[in-house]
Amino acid sequence: MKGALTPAAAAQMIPDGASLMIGGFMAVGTPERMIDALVARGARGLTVIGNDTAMPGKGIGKLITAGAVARVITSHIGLNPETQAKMIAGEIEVELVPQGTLVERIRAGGMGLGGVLTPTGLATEVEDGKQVIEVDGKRFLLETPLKADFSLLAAWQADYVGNLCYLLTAHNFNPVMALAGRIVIAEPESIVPVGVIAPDAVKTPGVLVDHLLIRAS
Amino acid sequence: MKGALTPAAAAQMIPDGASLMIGGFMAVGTPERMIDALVARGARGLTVIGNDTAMPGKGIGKLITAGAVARVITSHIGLNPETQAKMIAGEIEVELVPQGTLVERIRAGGMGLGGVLTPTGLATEVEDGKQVIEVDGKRFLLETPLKADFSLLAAWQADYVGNLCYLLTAHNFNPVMALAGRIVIAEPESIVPVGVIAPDAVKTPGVLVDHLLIRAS
Amino acid sequence: MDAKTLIARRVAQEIKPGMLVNLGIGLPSLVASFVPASLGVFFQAENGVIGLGARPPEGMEDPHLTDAGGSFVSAVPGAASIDSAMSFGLIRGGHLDMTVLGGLQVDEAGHLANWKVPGKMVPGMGGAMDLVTGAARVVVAMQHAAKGASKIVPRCTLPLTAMRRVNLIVTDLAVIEPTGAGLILRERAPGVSVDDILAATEAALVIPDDVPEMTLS
Amino acid sequence: MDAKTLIARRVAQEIKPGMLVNLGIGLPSLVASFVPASLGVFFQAENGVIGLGARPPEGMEDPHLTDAGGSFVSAVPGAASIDSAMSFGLIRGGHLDMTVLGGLQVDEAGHLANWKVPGKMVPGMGGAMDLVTGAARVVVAMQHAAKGASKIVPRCTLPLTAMRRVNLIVTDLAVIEPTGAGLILRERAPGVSVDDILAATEAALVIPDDVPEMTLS
Repeated sequence: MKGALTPAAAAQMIPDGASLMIGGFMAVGTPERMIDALVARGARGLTVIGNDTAMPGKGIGKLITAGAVARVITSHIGLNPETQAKMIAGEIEVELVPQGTLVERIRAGGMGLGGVLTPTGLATEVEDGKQVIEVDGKRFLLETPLKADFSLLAAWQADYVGNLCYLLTAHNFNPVMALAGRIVIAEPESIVPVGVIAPDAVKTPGVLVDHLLIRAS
Repeated sequence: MKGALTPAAAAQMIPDGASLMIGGFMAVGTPERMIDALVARGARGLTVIGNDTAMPGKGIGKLITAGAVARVITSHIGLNPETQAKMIAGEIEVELVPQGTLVERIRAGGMGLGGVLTPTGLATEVEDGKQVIEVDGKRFLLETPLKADFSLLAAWQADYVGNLCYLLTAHNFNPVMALAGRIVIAEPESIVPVGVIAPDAVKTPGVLVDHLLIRAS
Repeated sequence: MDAKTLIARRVAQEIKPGMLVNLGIGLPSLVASFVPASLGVFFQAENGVIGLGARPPEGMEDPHLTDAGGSFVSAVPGAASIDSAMSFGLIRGGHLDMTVLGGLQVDEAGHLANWKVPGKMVPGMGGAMDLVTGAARVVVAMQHAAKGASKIVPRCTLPLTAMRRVNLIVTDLAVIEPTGAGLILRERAPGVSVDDILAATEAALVIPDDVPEMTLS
Repeated sequence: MDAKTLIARRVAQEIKPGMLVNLGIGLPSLVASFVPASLGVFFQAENGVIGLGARPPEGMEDPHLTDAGGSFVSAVPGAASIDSAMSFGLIRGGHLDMTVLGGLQVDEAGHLANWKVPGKMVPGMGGAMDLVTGAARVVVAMQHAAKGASKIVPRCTLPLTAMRRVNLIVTDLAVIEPTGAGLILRERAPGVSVDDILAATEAALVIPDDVPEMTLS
């Protein structure tokens, strides 16, 4: 862990056109201050990998509204009519991925695996254009790994070396995305001294985290 | 979770010839009372899947000494000369698997994935007889999923509904094996009321656990 | 009793003691309130909790604890937090005993379409494809017809959710079991005749000698 | 200074601030004591801890906390417990900055053999294949020769650990860097001449104009 950054400084590190993994499920467990800073900077052309695009005014929805996003890889856009409208207008490219496949593709990218062999999507539109692999007489789709330039995480607590823990349903994609971003920035609700988070309570080891956002003022 | 069993009753459930996943790394995080009961019952012909075969007198080593094991799938037998001697004598069949591949094969079995695509083992003896899959120009070994009739886990605490948590390096293979045994039996060091283990501290949800061993008398 | 309540009460009877159950958003989520706590059932929300509870007391909602529809929920004693990888590992790996989902169409092969109306509604599949592929038992809870058109059809015209045959369809008119021999009419809603059901159903139904009325305990 | 201490002290210089490092059992484990705490380095033990610490005070050993060799260890402030899936995900995914391993042979292509002597020693590969495949940097720490025979050979006669070229070889005589252009002699041990090294090495070495003596800070 390299240290704490302001949201503005973090947003400055992220160039237009970058690929971002953003934690959260319908904006629960999403780093909102980080997103606000990206909107304030006027980011453009981003690829966003996340479970969903939330709703207008929340989480990833704010990036959609701001016109910052060129492409999303996601499992669900149903609660954000703006994503749907921009998709139909050809302003945003949308790749829809089954949720369980999406999280495993991210994990595979982060853990050095060559892909995911899943039965999900077989004999549906999801199969189109993909390799089907037979293992012991059963068929599986080969889904490719995902990585990104940055992973933007929301956490409950962080300690000074970047260890993270999460609360309840705010875990979701955050622990897996911590593995798959070349640069990992975490936005914790509080930052505590080393030792406050016991080793068995750590969900994301600090060695995976490059930067923390400074506490909200 | 169905309830608590004595070690003897648990050993009685496990027939000769069964396949067992047994948690632990050199006997740290291994369910010793469960193993003692299997030895006492005179189990025979078992297939054991575990990181290693420990050493004589400890963990899986006790099953090896007792002649209970016909086959092991493991990453390391170097500290148990009895496993090596029985392998050379043709009494035990040994499948050696790289440690990171072994844990992913178990996870794939437990999580309904068709296999593991890993670079580990390419161009070594481990590649022999296996399918090589190319993804985006890189080559990966296809390693098949593992499941077993039983998973025998060691945990630190369990609660009355079977939620488990583990301490420090006694996690190792236990959380992953909890997913891949058709019947899962956990041997906790203590059993506490529901609510004592907070939701965020649970490492293995009780819905995966079929039986707990009763507390040691 | 309105149609939704009828369906939810009938589906609730499918839930057996100790099951792990996932309820889709909308109509399926109503099922929980008809399942007695004494059954020891755990409800999973795929966004990350096993042991989903009722709506929290007014003023005690926590933004870190929502269901997959984004509504505030509570957690029951013995609940466990899980990340998305574990959540979908449970689903895909067959650890989920039952999922209850809404449907747009089910056909004579028992195939479900519930995620897309090309050109009209493209919300994304979210977790539906994994749920239908992986759950031990899939129950479709839906109105028998929409805008006067039967939702039980000879062959789905909408994109499939999975190749897997669902286990049971519960509507406001009937309980129907898809089998290798076709759709078997198992039960009639109170006051509804077999002829009423045949008239409202576009698909061919197999009619046993005895088609009892639903009992709604 | 004995040979092992010399090697360990020289390897310690390869470790940079903030790195995540895995030390193999035996000789490599000696390296830790020559790395100043001020570097903020985290040592990983692949059996499940990031932040491995020194041997615990007498009488305070915990059987739940050992290193990959089974010895009692402690954990430093900021340590994190991980299970085997996460541990090898970190290794295979390139999150491990360096691994230091022993060797039986390294050849002119930079290939390492360190897990098997057919017919004599078949301990299993444990984590070695994953470590050599996945770590960002692989350092081999070994005696230059065994029983008078060079361990640096034209082509490994023992089974390979991985197809990957290791990054550095540190022996009691020399520091050698495997490259696409062969094995480059980088440094001499104190009091050892280039001719001494050539005489003790079966493999061809590339000799730069200047081959300085190791500095052991």
